Amino acid sequence: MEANLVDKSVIETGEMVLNMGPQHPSTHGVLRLKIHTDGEIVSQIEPVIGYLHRCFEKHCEKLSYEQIVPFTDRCDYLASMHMDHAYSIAVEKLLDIELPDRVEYIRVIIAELQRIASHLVAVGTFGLDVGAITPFTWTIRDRERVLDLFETLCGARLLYNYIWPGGVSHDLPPKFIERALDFLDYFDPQIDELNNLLTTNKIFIERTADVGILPPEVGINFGVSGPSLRGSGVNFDLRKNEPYSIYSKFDFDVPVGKGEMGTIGDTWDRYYVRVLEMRESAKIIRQACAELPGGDVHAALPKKIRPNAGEVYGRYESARGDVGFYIMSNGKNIPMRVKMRSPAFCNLSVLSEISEGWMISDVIAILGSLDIVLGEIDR
Amino acid sequence: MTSIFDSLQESLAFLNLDLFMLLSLISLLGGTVIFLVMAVNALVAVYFERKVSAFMQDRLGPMEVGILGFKGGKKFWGGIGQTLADAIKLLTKEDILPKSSDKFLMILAPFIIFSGAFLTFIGLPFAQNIVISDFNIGLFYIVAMSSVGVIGIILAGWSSNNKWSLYGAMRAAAQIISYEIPIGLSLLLVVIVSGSLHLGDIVQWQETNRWFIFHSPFAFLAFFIYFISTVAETNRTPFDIPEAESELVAGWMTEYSGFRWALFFLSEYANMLIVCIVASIVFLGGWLSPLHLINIFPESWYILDGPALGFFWVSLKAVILIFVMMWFRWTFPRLRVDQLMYVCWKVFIPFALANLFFVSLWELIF
Amino acid sequence: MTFDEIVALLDTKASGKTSVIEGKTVISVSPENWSEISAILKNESKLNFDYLMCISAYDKGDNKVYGAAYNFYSTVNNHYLEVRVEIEDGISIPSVVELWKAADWHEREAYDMMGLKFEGHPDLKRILLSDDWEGYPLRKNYKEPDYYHGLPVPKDKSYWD
Amino acid sequence: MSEYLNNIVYGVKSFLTGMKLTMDHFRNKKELVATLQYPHEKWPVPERNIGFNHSEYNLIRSRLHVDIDDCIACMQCERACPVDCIKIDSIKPPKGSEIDCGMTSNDTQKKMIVSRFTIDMSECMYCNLCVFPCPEDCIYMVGGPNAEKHEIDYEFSQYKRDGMIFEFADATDEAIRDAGGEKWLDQRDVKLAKHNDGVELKGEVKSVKPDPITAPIKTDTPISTAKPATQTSESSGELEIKSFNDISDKMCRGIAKKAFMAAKRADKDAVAILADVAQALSDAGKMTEDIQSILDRLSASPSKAVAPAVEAGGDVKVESVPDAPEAVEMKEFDIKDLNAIEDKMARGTAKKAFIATKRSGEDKVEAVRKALTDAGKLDTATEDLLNSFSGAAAKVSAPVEAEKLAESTEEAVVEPVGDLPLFEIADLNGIDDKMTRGMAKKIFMAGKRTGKTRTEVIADLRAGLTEAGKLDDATNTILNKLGSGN
Repeated sequence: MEANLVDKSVIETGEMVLNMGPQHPSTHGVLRLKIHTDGEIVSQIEPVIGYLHRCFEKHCEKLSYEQIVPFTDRCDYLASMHMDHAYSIAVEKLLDIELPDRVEYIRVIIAELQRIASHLVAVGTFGLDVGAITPFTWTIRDRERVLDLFETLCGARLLYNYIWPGGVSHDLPPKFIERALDFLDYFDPQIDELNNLLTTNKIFIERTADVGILPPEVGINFGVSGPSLRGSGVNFDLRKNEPYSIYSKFDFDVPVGKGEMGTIGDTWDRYYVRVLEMRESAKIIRQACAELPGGDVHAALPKKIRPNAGEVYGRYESARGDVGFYIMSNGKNIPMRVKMRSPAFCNLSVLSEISEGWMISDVIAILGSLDIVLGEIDR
Repeated sequence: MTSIFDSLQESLAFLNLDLFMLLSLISLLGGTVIFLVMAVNALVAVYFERKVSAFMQDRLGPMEVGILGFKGGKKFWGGIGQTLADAIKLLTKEDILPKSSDKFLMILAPFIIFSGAFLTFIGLPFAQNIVISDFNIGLFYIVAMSSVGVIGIILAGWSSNNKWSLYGAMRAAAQIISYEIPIGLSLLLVVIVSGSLHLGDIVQWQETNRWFIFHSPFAFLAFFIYFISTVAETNRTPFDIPEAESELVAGWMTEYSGFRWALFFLSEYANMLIVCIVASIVFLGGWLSPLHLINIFPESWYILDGPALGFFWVSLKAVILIFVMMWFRWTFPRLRVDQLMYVCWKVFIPFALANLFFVSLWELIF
Repeated sequence: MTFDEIVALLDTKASGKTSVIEGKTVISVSPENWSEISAILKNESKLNFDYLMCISAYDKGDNKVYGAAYNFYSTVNNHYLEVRVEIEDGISIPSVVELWKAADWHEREAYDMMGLKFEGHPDLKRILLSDDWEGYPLRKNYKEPDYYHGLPVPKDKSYWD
Repeated sequence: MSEYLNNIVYGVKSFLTGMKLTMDHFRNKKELVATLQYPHEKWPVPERNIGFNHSEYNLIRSRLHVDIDDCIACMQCERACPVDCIKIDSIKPPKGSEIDCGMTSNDTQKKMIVSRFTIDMSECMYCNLCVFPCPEDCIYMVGGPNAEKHEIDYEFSQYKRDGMIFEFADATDEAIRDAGGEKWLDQRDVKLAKHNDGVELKGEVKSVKPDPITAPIKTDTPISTAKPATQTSESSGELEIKSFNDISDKMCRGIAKKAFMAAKRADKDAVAILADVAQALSDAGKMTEDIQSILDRLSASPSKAVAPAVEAGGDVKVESVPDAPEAVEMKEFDIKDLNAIEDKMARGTAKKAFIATKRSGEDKVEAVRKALTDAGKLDTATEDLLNSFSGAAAKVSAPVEAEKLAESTEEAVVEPVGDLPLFEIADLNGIDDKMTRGMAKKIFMAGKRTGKTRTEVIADLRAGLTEAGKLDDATNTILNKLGSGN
């Protein structure tokens, strides 16, 4: 659809400010968008965030390093494991601890399962945004399987506090690997089902292809990261570019948007990259499960985390994108400053750039394709 | 074909009231009947829809509010009483009117929409002789009445003084008015062939010849155009942009609550029933049994046909069509406004016009 | 490029305007030079830091010096750089929004939380907190207000102690 | 044009694929439905593959539970909690005291008494961090692998927020006091008082309560004056720690009790004990008229035992029963007073009888007593009630004497001091709260204009202030002062 749908020279139109949110079915949380519309056409968007601000960084200045982990859970509540992992990696960099292999493998398995779970929600809610309700329930049903696995792992379904600086809280429970592999076998056909129902549906393609195109340079300039950036053809994945854990050992591809249904970097690409990434994660999990070594997962857990003065910037490829933890330590057991670089924060900042000139319905679709989590944006 | 109206007139003659009293009495009875039909239809259809959606989404749907000891938790079809409970809840719910809304119009709008659906039922036959009043232009009347509701929709959206409602109303107006055209064209095809606007005659024609859907490839196509257009006219997914839940919170009924909202709901499902009954009468041979299609059955089976079971056949066909509508809804995403218009003006209307032309040729040739 | 090469190159480009914080792979820039250095970082083909990852405002603890740590990454050359701009309270840092659009919200957040002023920012206003908030919460000397819009702010848990 | 048609064909094809899928799901619902009917079926339900066997869980996140017998009060969990939802207080017995704090199940000798172990589950964020450091494994989340220690309990919803605060410590006050925890007990009492006050006024206005002190005193006085010096012998038996519970202010009560215990260990007799208590209180600067009067009463109370011998009939409780309505203002025996009777039936009978007598106009008390005895419903409580009223009737006959007695026991309550002159408005300045003061002064002026007596004005003040919910302890004391005319 072209932006110049309305010929201004013929029709006199005025601008109307539409206030979407903080309570709205498809703002994925308490996000408020001040949309300047011209009929159905959007001329400008001002995102208003902060409704979910929970002073994460202020809390961190009052809590010891161990106690911060549960709070990182609360940041990205759809990918809590990733937040724990990112924070732990940063702290380990600060302490420079060497981790046992088993811990790394467990972390990778868990992180990729979490990626699948998070992408399932992203894909399902995206379908919901464009009006397809059934895919949502199907994806949520599959996500439940992952959550059940995590529940056997650490008892919690959403906020795990499982990955700790220097290790993990528990070893894998009995039968975990078998169950994980069972889940993957069950999961592959589900992706095909999803593709048949939603991805290749004509209406869905009409709604998403060629909509909200994010050019690569714009994305990079705005600091967009993760699937949203890969959707526009940029092959930038920290697991490949800066292998942080043991990702260098595994063989997997980084899916990027190819513009199969429309232009490169359109909404459909951002959506489809996530679908493909689930398959890649499954690949990684299979490899990791195959060569999972033994050992004690608590070997490297420090008695008391008291790093030397200094600072560290840890990067991590979460389900949303490039999570960064900038930790400044002054030698106490309480960090002096913890700054979290939240990917969704940057991804959202590009919204008004790419959704101007489209219709309100498209804004919903674009917002869904950016896959924001307000808990992480507002911290 | 006699209507309920006439038969009542005869049967109540012994009261020898004067004409005005008689007519008012009869119309009172007829109105009650229609209202009951609408209410029951809404109750059943909502439960049906919930269950269909639930099973298509691997859920169970309402399971708890069983009646007559039919308690949920064990059987799939539990929760029979759910919609009844919801209806009671809606009726006893607080009725909120926004402070800065146009009170009069906001109160008026639901009744306009409701009466639109209500009036349509008058000319709608459920079987050979089960029709409140039998017009000789019944088809025309139904098409005309079924588009009265859009006035109410516009009023509702405007008087709510809510931007979302306004968007919904505008979209609804554009959508319903445009989709009137393919509907009219595809029905016109039937009229051309059967040469009558009287629904009874149309069914008569199908009885003597064959069902319209099998009349010719064009009629076959026309049926689908008609059916999809009616899906759009009843504002259901994939054409539910007026109440697009993820975009406009609830479209033009955002500000409504309680009884008025229940009226919207009632007329929405009534419209579904109407369009499906019209489709089954006009294209699917109305109260004729499918046995006629394939003549392998002995004559004696044709007892299944005829006025006695007519109501059964009509409602069966209607229910199947309604199920298909729900099936659409739980399968497809939603179209965008301009795409909706595209489908209407650039796909349906050209095809409908072509149909009209070719069917006329067909009639000339055969 | 390694850190040392970057430092060397920066010295050739703008000698004496950058300094390396000893013991760290961090470059410190004074606010008056920052706009020039940032332009070099972005546009110099060998550096080509096109990806601004994060701007972390920090408080040194003495109620005087505040700083902003810029973490850069180059998606082309795959190298990092961390630059620090430290200021006394009240002095403003030149904004880099023209070079990196990502800086827009990060600078707003730095202003919101730590009270750093960025001159040249299109509209520097609070982003996470409400516009009528007083003070900058992440400063070490920040005092929680007793009341917010007349609502008492619970400080202790005396209701169940 | 071909693209146009291709679009349509592709669209129709994709629609059919999708519809086939949904229809498959519709048909195979029996296998595919993933819902768990929560109240009817709870996980683990392996056959539907939602949830697994407990043995396969590392742990489970649910309510925190503490085996308090194993807790050695090492405070590790309290320190680990990121949200401070665990509060532990412990008391170390003094050196040389042979108090055994018990052994844990790991055969660790406990060195402390855990006087308090509260977990506020409404604040807990189930991070499980408190479980790991525990050296005795006595704090854990119930269910799952811990199921044999404590069964799963994830449904602990409450109607009140307080319900989410779980208290695990089971040390009795005596044990704590023996371990030298009086100080802790006092602090706890203060907190509790604060809490209860908060709970009591649920936004409702408290009804005017007569001072609890006044009632018993009036009934006691005659005897105490009659036989001043005979009690000390048996008093030590009479005087108990409970007796101090009448002291309204928790702090003072604590001090009093402490002094009492100290004195009791040195087994002094009642008078000496009371002297000690008074001493301790005045040291703490907590001595108020109320407490003074209570002490007086206690010094007098031992006479209870010998009272019956002197007074004809009536058993012990007769005089000692606190009878508020009578004491505050000498009111007639009213049908409302019968509401004090617990048993429904008995109350019914009593009221019937009361009404009857009202018509016939004979002695109500006797009639009711008779009716109840006939109905066999006359239990001691009712007996006391009626006795008190018979006493009341007597009093009404001779108010003057009552007044004399009242003065003779110099106790400081609002009680009949109508003769005192009306106090000055400046006397109200003692009230700190501005609003309260203003209100009080208004009421005072109103009363003054209508020329009311001191008692009436004070009554008005009480009523008015409670009306506005402003009648706090301080104001109450001031009013008492004014009432007692000093």
